[in-house]
Amino acid sequence: MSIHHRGLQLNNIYTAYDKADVLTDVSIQVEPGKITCILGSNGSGKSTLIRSILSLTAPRSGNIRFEGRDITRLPTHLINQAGIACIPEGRKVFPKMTVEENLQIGAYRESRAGVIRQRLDEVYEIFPRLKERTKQLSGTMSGGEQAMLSIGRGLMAAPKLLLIDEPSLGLSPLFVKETFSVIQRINQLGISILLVEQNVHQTLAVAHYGYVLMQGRVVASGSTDALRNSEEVKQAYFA
Amino acid sequence: KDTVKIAFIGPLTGSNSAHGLGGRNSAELAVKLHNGDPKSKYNFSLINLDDECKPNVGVQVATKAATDNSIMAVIPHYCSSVAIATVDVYHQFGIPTVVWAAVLPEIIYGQKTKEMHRVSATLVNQNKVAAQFLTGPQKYKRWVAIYDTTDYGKSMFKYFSQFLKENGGTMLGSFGVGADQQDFNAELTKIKELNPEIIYFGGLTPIGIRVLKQMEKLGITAQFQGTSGIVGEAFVNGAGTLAEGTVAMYDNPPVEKLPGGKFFVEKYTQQKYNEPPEAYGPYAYSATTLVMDTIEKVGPNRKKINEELGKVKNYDSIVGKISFDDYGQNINPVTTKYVVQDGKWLDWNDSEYASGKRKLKGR
Amino acid sequence: MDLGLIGQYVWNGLMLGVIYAMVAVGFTLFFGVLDVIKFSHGDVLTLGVFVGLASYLGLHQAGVQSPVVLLVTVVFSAIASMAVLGAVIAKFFVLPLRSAPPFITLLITLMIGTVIRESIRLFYPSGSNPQSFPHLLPTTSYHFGQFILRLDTLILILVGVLVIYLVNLLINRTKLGLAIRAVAQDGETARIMGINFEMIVLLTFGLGSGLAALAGVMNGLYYNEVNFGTGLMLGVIGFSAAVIGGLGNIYGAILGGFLFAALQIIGVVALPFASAYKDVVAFGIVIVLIGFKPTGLIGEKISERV
Amino acid sequence: MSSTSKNLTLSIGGVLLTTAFAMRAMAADNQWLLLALLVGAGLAAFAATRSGIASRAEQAFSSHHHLMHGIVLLAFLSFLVVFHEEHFALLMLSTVLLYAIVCLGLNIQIGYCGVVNFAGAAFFGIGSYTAAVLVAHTQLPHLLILLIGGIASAAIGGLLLLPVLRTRGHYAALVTIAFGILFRTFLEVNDTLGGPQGLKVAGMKIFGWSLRENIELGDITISFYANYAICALILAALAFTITKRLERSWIGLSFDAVRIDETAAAAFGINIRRWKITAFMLGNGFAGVAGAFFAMMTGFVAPTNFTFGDSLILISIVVMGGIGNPWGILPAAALVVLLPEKLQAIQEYRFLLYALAVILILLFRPDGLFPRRLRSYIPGWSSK
Amino acid sequence: MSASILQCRNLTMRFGGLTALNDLSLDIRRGEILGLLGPNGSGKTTFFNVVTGIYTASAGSIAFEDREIGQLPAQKIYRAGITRTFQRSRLCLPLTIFDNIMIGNHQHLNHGFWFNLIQRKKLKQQFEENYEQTRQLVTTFSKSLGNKLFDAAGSVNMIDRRRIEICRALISRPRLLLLDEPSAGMTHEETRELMDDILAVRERIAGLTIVIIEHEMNVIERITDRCIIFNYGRKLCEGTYREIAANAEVQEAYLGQS
Ligand SMILES: Nc1ncnc2c1ncn2[C@@H]1O[C@H](COP(=O)(O)OP(=O)(O)OP(=O)(O)O)[C@@H](O)[C@H]1O
Ligand SMILES: Nc1ncnc2c1ncn2[C@@H]1O[C@H](COP(=O)(O)OP(=O)(O)OP(=O)(O)O)[C@@H](O)[C@H]1O
Ligand SMILES: CC(C)C[C@H](N)C(=O)O
Ligand SMILES: [Mg+2]
Ligand SMILES: [Mg+2]
Repeated sequence: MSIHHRGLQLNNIYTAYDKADVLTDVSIQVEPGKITCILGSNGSGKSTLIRSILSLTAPRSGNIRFEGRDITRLPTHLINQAGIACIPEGRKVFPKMTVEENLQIGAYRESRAGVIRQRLDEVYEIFPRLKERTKQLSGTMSGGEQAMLSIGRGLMAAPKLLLIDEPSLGLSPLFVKETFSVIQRINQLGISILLVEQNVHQTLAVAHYGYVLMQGRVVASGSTDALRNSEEVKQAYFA
Repeated sequence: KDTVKIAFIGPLTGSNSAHGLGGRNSAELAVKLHNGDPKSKYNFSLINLDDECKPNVGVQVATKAATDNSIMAVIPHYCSSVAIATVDVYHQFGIPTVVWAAVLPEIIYGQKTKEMHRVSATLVNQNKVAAQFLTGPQKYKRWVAIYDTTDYGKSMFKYFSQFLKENGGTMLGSFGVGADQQDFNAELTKIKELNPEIIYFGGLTPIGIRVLKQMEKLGITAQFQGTSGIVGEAFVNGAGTLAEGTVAMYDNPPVEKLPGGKFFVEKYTQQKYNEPPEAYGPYAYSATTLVMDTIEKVGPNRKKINEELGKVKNYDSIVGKISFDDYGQNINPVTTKYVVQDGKWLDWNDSEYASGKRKLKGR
Repeated sequence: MDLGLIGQYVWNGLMLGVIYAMVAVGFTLFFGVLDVIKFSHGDVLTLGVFVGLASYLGLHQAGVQSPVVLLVTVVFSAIASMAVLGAVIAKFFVLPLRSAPPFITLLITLMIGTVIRESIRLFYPSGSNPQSFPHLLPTTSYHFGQFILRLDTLILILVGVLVIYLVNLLINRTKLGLAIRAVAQDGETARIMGINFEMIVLLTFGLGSGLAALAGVMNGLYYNEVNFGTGLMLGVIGFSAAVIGGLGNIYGAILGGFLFAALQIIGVVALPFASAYKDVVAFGIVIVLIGFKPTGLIGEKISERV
Repeated sequence: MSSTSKNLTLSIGGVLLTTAFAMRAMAADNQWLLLALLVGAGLAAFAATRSGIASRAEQAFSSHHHLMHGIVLLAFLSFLVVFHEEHFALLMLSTVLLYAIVCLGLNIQIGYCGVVNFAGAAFFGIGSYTAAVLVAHTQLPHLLILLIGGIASAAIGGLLLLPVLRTRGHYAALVTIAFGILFRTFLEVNDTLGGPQGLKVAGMKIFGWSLRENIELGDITISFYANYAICALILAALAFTITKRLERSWIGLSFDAVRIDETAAAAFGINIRRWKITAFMLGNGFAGVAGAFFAMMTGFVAPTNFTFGDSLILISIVVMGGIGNPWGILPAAALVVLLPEKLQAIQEYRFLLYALAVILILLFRPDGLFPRRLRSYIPGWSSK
Repeated sequence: MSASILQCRNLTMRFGGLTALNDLSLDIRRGEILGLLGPNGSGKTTFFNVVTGIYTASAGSIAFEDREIGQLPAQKIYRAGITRTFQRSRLCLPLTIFDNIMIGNHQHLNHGFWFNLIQRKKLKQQFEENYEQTRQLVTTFSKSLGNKLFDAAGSVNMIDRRRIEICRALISRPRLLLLDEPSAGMTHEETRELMDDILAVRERIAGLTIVIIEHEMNVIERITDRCIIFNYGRKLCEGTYREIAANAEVQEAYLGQS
């Protein structure tokens, strides 16, 4: 394991809320330019993992490195500054802002108006529905529409690494497919992705590498092909 | 020596606290001087209580003092609204009381009690003097009144309008205002329309200053006339140059002119208090010495103190002779006319206004 | 009634309205960014004036005469010190209690207000007395019949309007404004988006408190008097104005401020012999209005989604 | 000793200790002693919480509630016995109890139903003024006047119902803030109710027994305030029982549902208006009754009793006690009423210190002294 | 009694310029499990909101058991026998699980002052009855949850919260139950469990009609008797799962298998 790994590395992470331990000795790597996925049932600690990376719930011990730099417990906004964006669980759009304002916030670190404009156009191209609704307050949109907005907002940051927590939640089948293809497209633009999902089939279809989390521990990992046939995955999902 | 407790009550917090603290310091000074005297029989300890100039708080602390059997007498209240509310308490518990500053007549004359006494004046006389003086030698005719709606302001206004009528002046209009109101522009604009020669203000220092300042803004040039509630350094400090020429009546000559004035000022300054004694400091001082001397005489017994206080005639104090009438009111205070000249309250008769060198507005 | 006098009433109302609006904008900002009501706002205002006054007296003692220098010092010392104080309050008393029930913040800021107020009274030299605030603006006056237009009032009104306009631009047109609103709606997600949450909160509290200080100094320059209780009623009125206008909305705060001033003035004009009832009337109308417009005059229009 | 009886002992010990402490503090004249007592109490409370003793005691308290209520009552009575001669201490005790009643009402409104009320002092004042007027101008029995005080307060509060029902959050707060200020200003400018001067009120009489007379038992003179204190205690106990039973009932559940999520509550057939009205009226009624009693006890009412500042003090009692927990109200009311009073010794500095003390308490216990616990309908009940 | 339990005629719901339901007419049959499908933003949740009285339709009528309910407020509709779960969980987290479920049983609880304050014995009895009933209901979903009824609702995990929500909707023995994406955020396994629970409940409560919004096709296939597809606030088509899955329009607009 080299110190100068260019992607994201989590080494022996322990995280807990108040008293309850959630993550135990989790080590994970996200290879640059690849899609890495985390599978696991409800409450297995997937979202907590993402919160740990973002210092929202800082790990008790262990360390996290991004492009060789230690980012453990760095204030959240600085982690974003380092090039890690996130599409959080439950969309978390800003309800009293318009669609366009939400997208602008996604590009908060970018100050060049032209670049922001260009990214907006890109997002609108991927999600025409958003373009129809630029002035709608996002709190009044349907669940699925908010999901699109949340993904769009994540893209606006043009990050090096994008953390995505259950993007397909509440989306129609058609849209789930689209979302996964969008994820693939983003990845092809060179953005590394850490994808947390319950939708095993489609996730394994797009990801390169995966980990299986069970009660806060990594119980299996490997290339997606290997995982598809692994006992742990079957146990976790198809028992 | 035995130690005897007496209580001082006044507004120690809130917007009238300047006067309350001045009074308290003066009372403390009296106690200190007394205790320093080797000939005295008792050592006194002063319990200071805060009535916040709120009647309800006043009743509470009055109860506290009156029901504490170790406290022999109370020297209470600057604010009339508080004093009038507490009379029943003092009466009920039979505690000897010498009011140091509240001036509402009813505090003493409302009902006849053994307990209530007052060294300060009532507000009746000062309004009589004011009406006579301003309609007479000063020849003002048309008044407008602003008064705060506490009983102090209302009562002031009541007596002044009564005496004004007797003396042939007219009241064009009157405005009751809140005791902590900030903006008087609306009232003053109205007053401007009424165009009076002189404005009667019945209230305390804080809003007196505000009214005066806002008058100037609106270009109202009428003469400003206050009551004893604004006599004090606080008023001239707050109003600055605008205070010039303000007249007000107050029931005492300036400290220096008081029989014991020099002595008081000297001792007060020695103590390096943070606050000046303000207008009623000497009264607080005198009330305290009166209480202490009475106790020296008859011992710490509430009944006897009450009896003895009832008999006070021609007691020598720094504010002059003190004599109580049947009700317990000091009959000696003489109303003095005051005017502000160059940032100082002066006895009218010593001022350049009296000599004719300066003139009141519109005269 | 004389036209000049009507003009005078309107003019007085404008001045009052500007001051109320500035205080209300502060309330709206705090509410906007953290959904809290900071009840120490009025007292921060008072402290601001006292700092300004103290620096005036200091310079004056040192022999500075130029009114411009004095004015600039007074204004900036007041604004800067209160901005810092606002940020300090946010950092040590508001942020740490973010997860506690909102009442707690209310109560604690209320107590901070009391501490400030009492400290002024106790520790400013003869602080329990009203203090004279200097004239620093030109007092030339122009007479139009009964209407007197004083230059200082004109300047104050213009400055007030300008400042409110700038704050409005800041909130609605700049990235900082966007960040403030984002933090207001969802602090955690705002952080994920790369917004320095704490910094934004402190900035907003600094801004609002600075604004209060400015309103206080303007109040002082207008009335030429300050006392330790100056901010108390201004705080309550500012809060009422912000709410009646519609919280979190700057236009609402402005509207509320002017509405309140108008109600008070109309109260006196319409009730000539019962002018003491003007606040009863003003607050009564506020209650009725809020009954008809439950989310303020310029209220949020979105219905909640389920 | 079994763990439950051990906890029970803890609980009883806690109550007794608190009582003893309150007595000592009440009697303390010396400011240093007082300071030491306060600091000591703070440390003890801190230690008890940290070590978990407090929560165990609380547990036992709620499962043996009959016994514990009796003990608390006894504690109060012992207070009466010890201070039977001390007018002022008894007056303070009664004041604390009356404030507690008002706060129980506020607790129903704010803590249970989520109807904010920043005009507690105004509703208290309506009761007081009603009593003042009725005592002076009618021959109505005074007990009835207490009741009418409550009804008047609830009825005048009824005028606010429309805006209160239509608004939420800070907007609702404004309604009551505006009302509180309006009420106070109205009293000050209005002459028929005594203006800023206020009104005098005759003492209370119950069935011909005047509460304003000392009781002489042989050599012992019992302060007449003991009469008031006992009546206040009865009223407070009544208010307390009502509040507690409300919480432990379907009504309390409806209140909670309305407070936490109006939309969801409505979707399950809960009539939001009905419960908000109930809570608002009931709470104001409590304040009115307490106010009427207060007027007859102190013999004097004035607008300055009922300012916005006083309303905030009432709310601060509810908040400091722990929103939604009636038990928290007693110690908080005692603290809030007695602390400034006891600090008279330091005179002009007392508000400063009082405010600082509250800030410290809130910083260390942001959920109040005794945070509310989960509901149990039948205390001590467990499923078989 | 007609065969349909709920009839909507020409329902329209507008939000400002946006028409979320557009002249929608549909029937729900007594006792069926109906799947409500459609692209995101097609108006499914809005339909629930209108039926349960959270929004009032801009136009059109709704009849429940032959009685017009279109203008009734939410609480009356609930009393008429329609309950629901929410797309985003809306439990009262600070309250106990039992309390949350009792909120759903509001109409069967005695709210009189006399009863609640004075007749504590009777209250206890009613409490115990309800406790028993709740425990039984919850236990059909999860045994462990049944033993935690007096824990805070906030202390349990997502799937249990969903279960609580469904119990809250069921405790009052409604005749029409509306479920808005009950499986969102669950694994297949958990979803299956939950659906088994729902089917079991339907067995127990005879005549219960269920409408379920779902994006998970295997769930729909397994448990629904019939489906209605929404698109742009209109009914695109209806039929059994097999029928609609074969419909070309549905495939294009919703399933995305072209
Ligand atoms: N704020 C919190 N406080 C206490 N415990 C928490 C908190 N958030 C999550 N947990 C607990 O931590 C564990 C892991 O939760 P986490 O949200 O990371 O799971 P997840 O894998 O993302 O599940 P899901 O698929 O439901 O999103 C769960 O048992 C959960 O109850
Ligand atoms: N309160 C509201 N104000 C404005 N628009 C609204 C409101 N509620 C819903 N809408 C709009 O109505 C449309 C239908 O929304 P609805 O929530 O019913 O969709 P849905 O079918 O449930 O979608 P999803 O599957 O994504 O949950 C959406 O475009 C949404 O933005
Ligand atoms: C001039 C002051 C002594 C008047 C005093 N405040 C009173 O109310 O009587
Ligand atoms: Mg998760
Ligand atoms: Mg939906």
